[in-house]
Amino acid sequence: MKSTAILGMAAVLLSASLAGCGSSPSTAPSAKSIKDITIGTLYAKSGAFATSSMPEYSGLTFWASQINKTGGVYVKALHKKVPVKIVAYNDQSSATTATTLYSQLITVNHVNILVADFGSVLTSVAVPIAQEKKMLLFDQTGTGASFFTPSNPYIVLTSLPTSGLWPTSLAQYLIHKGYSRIAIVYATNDFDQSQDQTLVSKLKAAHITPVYNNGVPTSTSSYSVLLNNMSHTNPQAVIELGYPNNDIAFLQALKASGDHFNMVFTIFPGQLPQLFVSSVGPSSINNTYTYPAPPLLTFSHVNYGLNTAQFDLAFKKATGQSTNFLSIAGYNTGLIIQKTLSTANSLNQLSLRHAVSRFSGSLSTLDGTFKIDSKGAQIGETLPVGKITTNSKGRVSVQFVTSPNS
Amino acid sequence: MALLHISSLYVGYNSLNVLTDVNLDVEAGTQVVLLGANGSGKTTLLKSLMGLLPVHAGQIVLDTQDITRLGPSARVRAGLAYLSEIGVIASLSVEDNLNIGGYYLTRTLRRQQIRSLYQQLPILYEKRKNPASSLSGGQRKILAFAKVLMGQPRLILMDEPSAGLAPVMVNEMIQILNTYRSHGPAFLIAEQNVKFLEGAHYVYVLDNGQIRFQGTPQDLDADAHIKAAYFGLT
Amino acid sequence: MLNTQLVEAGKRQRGRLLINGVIPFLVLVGFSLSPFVYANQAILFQMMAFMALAQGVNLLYGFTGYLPFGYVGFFGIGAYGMAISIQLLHFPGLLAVVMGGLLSAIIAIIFLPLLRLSGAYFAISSLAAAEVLSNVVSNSAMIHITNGPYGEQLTQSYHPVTSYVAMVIVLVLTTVTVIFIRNMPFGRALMAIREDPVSAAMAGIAVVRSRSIVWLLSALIAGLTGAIFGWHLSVFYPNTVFDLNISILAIVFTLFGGYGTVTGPVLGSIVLYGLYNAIGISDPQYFQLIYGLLIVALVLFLPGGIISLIQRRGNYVP
Amino acid sequence: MFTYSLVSGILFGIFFGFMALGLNLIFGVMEMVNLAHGDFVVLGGYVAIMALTSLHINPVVSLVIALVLFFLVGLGLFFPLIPRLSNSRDPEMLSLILFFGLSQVLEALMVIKFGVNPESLPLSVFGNSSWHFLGQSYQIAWIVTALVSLVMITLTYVFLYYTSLGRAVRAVMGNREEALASGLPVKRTSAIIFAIGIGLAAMSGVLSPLMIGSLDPTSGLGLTTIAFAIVVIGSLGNPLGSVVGGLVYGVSLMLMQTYLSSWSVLVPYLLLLIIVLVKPSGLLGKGVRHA
Repeated sequence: MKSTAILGMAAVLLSASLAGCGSSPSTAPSAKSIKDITIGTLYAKSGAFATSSMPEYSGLTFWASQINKTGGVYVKALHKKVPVKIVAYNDQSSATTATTLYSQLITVNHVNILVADFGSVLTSVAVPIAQEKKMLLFDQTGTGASFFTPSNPYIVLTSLPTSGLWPTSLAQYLIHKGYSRIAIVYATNDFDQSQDQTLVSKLKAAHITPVYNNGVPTSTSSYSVLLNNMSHTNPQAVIELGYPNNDIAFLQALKASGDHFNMVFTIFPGQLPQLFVSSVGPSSINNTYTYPAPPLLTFSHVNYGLNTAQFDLAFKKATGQSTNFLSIAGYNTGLIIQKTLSTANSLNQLSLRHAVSRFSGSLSTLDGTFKIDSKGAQIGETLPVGKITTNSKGRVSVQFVTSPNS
Repeated sequence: MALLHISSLYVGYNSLNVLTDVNLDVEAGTQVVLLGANGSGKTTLLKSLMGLLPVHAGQIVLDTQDITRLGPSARVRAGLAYLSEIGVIASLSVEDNLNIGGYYLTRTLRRQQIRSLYQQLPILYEKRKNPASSLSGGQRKILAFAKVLMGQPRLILMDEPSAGLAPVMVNEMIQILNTYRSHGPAFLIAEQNVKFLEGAHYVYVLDNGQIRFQGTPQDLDADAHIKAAYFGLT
Repeated sequence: MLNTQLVEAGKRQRGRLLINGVIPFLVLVGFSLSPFVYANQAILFQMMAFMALAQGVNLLYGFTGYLPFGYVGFFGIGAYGMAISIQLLHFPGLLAVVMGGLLSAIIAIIFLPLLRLSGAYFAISSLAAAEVLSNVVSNSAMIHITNGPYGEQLTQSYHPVTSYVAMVIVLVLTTVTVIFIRNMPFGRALMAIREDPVSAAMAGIAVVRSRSIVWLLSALIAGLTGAIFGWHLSVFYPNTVFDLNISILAIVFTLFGGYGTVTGPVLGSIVLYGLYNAIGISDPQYFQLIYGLLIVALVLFLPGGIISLIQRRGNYVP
Repeated sequence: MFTYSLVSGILFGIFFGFMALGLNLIFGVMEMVNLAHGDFVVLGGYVAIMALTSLHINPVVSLVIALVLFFLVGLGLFFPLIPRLSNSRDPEMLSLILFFGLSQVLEALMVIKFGVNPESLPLSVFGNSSWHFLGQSYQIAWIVTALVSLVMITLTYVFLYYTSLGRAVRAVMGNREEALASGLPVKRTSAIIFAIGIGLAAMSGVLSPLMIGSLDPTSGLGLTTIAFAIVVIGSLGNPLGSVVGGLVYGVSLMLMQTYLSSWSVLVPYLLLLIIVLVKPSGLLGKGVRHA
């Protein structure tokens, strides 16, 4: 009869472990009794996305601490300022874990606002859950075009344009320069491959066919042979679309090869310049092209929240970290939430969504002009093309070659 | 005092005893044969003497030194050598096998030994660069024998030297053994082939993990009961 | 005299089967009722999925000695088989799940030759096979079938309640399968093979066929689980369903609980997955470290898992 | 294009042969797959990166530091873990699981200590000159890496075939039981080979950022799989086999990148599967079930 004892033990453990997973379900808060606004989000402290997720999360928590210093966020539905409370879990870059955690935020913590983790992979699993539970998902940087469908009102992209829009400025610049020999290597993930598709179709519309256009696995870490193959096509412009690791490996191989091209383009030096300076050295990104993102890209006209210089100063003072694009993206998400709460007439998720549509196009933050289409996809905040200059001390500056406000 | 003195030895796997209360002596320079059928415990006894199996109880003394708890390499250094049924390392060359046999000798002594063994067993010299796996069954036994001789042991434990050999080869093996009788190491030979009794100084009969008989080969010859019971000899 | 002994033995046999039956019953009741008590169904759902996967690993490793590091390959194929059935063939969800399981079993047939390998060779080759499957599925060349790197979007078929119920059913069926195999002559034959394949073959046991059956069964379990998992997520990338950590967790749960038993994987999944969510959520920085150390300690001091603590005293554990 | 792919494939292959050498030795002597092999490679890489960035120590010096340091780490790990494992019921399987646990521990520790960002060494660390061969130029870092790898493989070969301890190592590889019966110090030999294997893994790790771009704490398992594939392609326990395996891997990878780039990630896995399934007995007799 020992076995019955084991099974009993198992049952106890099951209930104990579930109890450990969070506080017991409380009833949904009524608007009157709200003492704070809870914002539920996830971050990745380890794994593939940690590099990007952590600064984004710092940006959001920085926003929350700033707003709480002023007595909280103004909630129009309550006609008063209410403190903000962030409920956050670590998903370790695993989409599987993220699923349970998004569900935890909605069903157990009953957060008022749901914010996705960094990037498409960790955002993807939140899309159907949010839709099913009728929670508006503040998608920060999950740019996958397929998330945005006319039938789903429960998503809004806050801090980046959808990935298909990114290459607009790049294609424009290449066509403008009259480059006819263009070599492209892209990593075969949805972020990079969709950019490749857009870029190639835009070039083809201008009657330019790339002389080299090949996909490589996202795990590729040695680009020397690829680069050699590309250089055999005598390209004027060499474009590498990848994740930060790909860009690092590519730039390193490029520097070692001693090859020179009129133009070399990679995506992430514009977003994470410090990572590139420390891992491959300032000289390897010198004179290359990128999409400069805030803080390299600053907007003269900011009508909501801190501007880049103010943010840089305050963020450094509060967290000790230096500003990068993702901390600005996280902060920007906070601003969008702030604006939403001060616009919406009720805390109902659909009325939050309507509020976002209402101020779309009129809000200029340090991340650019916030503008969404009817599906919730970001079509503002577009990124220009810029040329990087570095000095030997690792200071990065950028010269725009397309208009930042296009 | 005997060279090897075993007293009330119990050996087995897990908690099960395979050998019970084994007492056995080998005098220096003698050939002792351990007779027994398959599964009687011969290999178990030799392995435990070599330190390859843990001893449950009892004592093994080699020339006043208690070796009961020593590992195999310490026993080799104490003067034991074990010729297993396989006997050689097939992937290594003939010369490497000899070198393995003389692992604990000085470099000069090792070379000297190899040279003298090549003189006694020229077939090994011919094949010295070949892997042991390329040798015939009989040649392998010769190599295995040379390998244990390399370390200049005082006592050689032989596990079924006749196993897998053609009768002609068995006779040759016995002849080689005879050349070493009385002016070399002592031998403890585990066998079921009674041919090995020829030239032996003393015999033990092992059955079901226990010593059933001990005496000279002549004593065994005289004991019709044992012969009939264990060897079907009449 | 002999007759009474036989009757006694028969009684004991029936008693044991009864105890065995308690487990799937508890699983069924537990997971059917807990959504009413506990709101986060996603945790309950994933606990079931991992329990089913752990039983699949248990079936393969516990009864045949093959440790499948690449077990997630079948899981991912199941998810994609389901998604393809919905997207291209417009099947309803449940039928698509069955298709996922079947596709997984077909892939298992293709990889049958892996069973010729032993030990580490099998473990690492199965990992390589899973990598191949994952990379083929996500390659741009497959874009018209699997949507390549863009992943699958099944929001039109998203059905959290039905998929939850389907998971309960598959988990219960899996548990019953393991009980049957363990208590039938087939299971004893498997154990004999695991202990000493050569003697088992000489005793007339069809070694290759028995192993192949278990291999297909465990692939089917992983395929069905993956299919339901994918359905429950309804949006996933190749990385999501071919995540190596899924195999790793299933293996760790099985080893922790105790392989070769029915209770072991159940217990392992509840305790470790529960801990993973209780500790892991708040501070998983150290969680990988803890379960890494746990594995090392387990191998050195308790290779039979926690179940062996009870078995050690001669108690019968289902 | 073909020449460049081929030559760089060879340079890469020599490095990867060296990278797999430690796994090969440990596998051959102890019949245990060190699943944490790749993590030791990554640790070696971190040693080089830390030494260069914070202490300005050239990677050439780090090679020696890594070898000695991780030789000691290997010894420190051997005695509490391996003898206990060897006495267990199923050492081969249990060791696989144990090293898997160790790999998780190392990965977690690396995340805690070094963070999750990819780290790298500048390719210019050995100067900016390049090597011209058949009309193409190759960076000096690759040449240095390939040369160091060749030297280490040769030294290992000399150790195995021309020293007494090396002979004992080959005896243990050939037949562990018989080596024990011959009175060889099997445990001590195993301990030394285990320590050398881990030392060599870390040593190859020092050079790895130059060959594979950048490292992060999760790079380990992928490297272990590649190393295992190389060991299986070549032959067990023979350092020259590692070179052959490494060359097959390096050249196929580079040719695949040139002609079928999006499938290149499959190279090590396909090579492994093809070898184990098509020619199981010839190359790896030990890996096959005999019933």
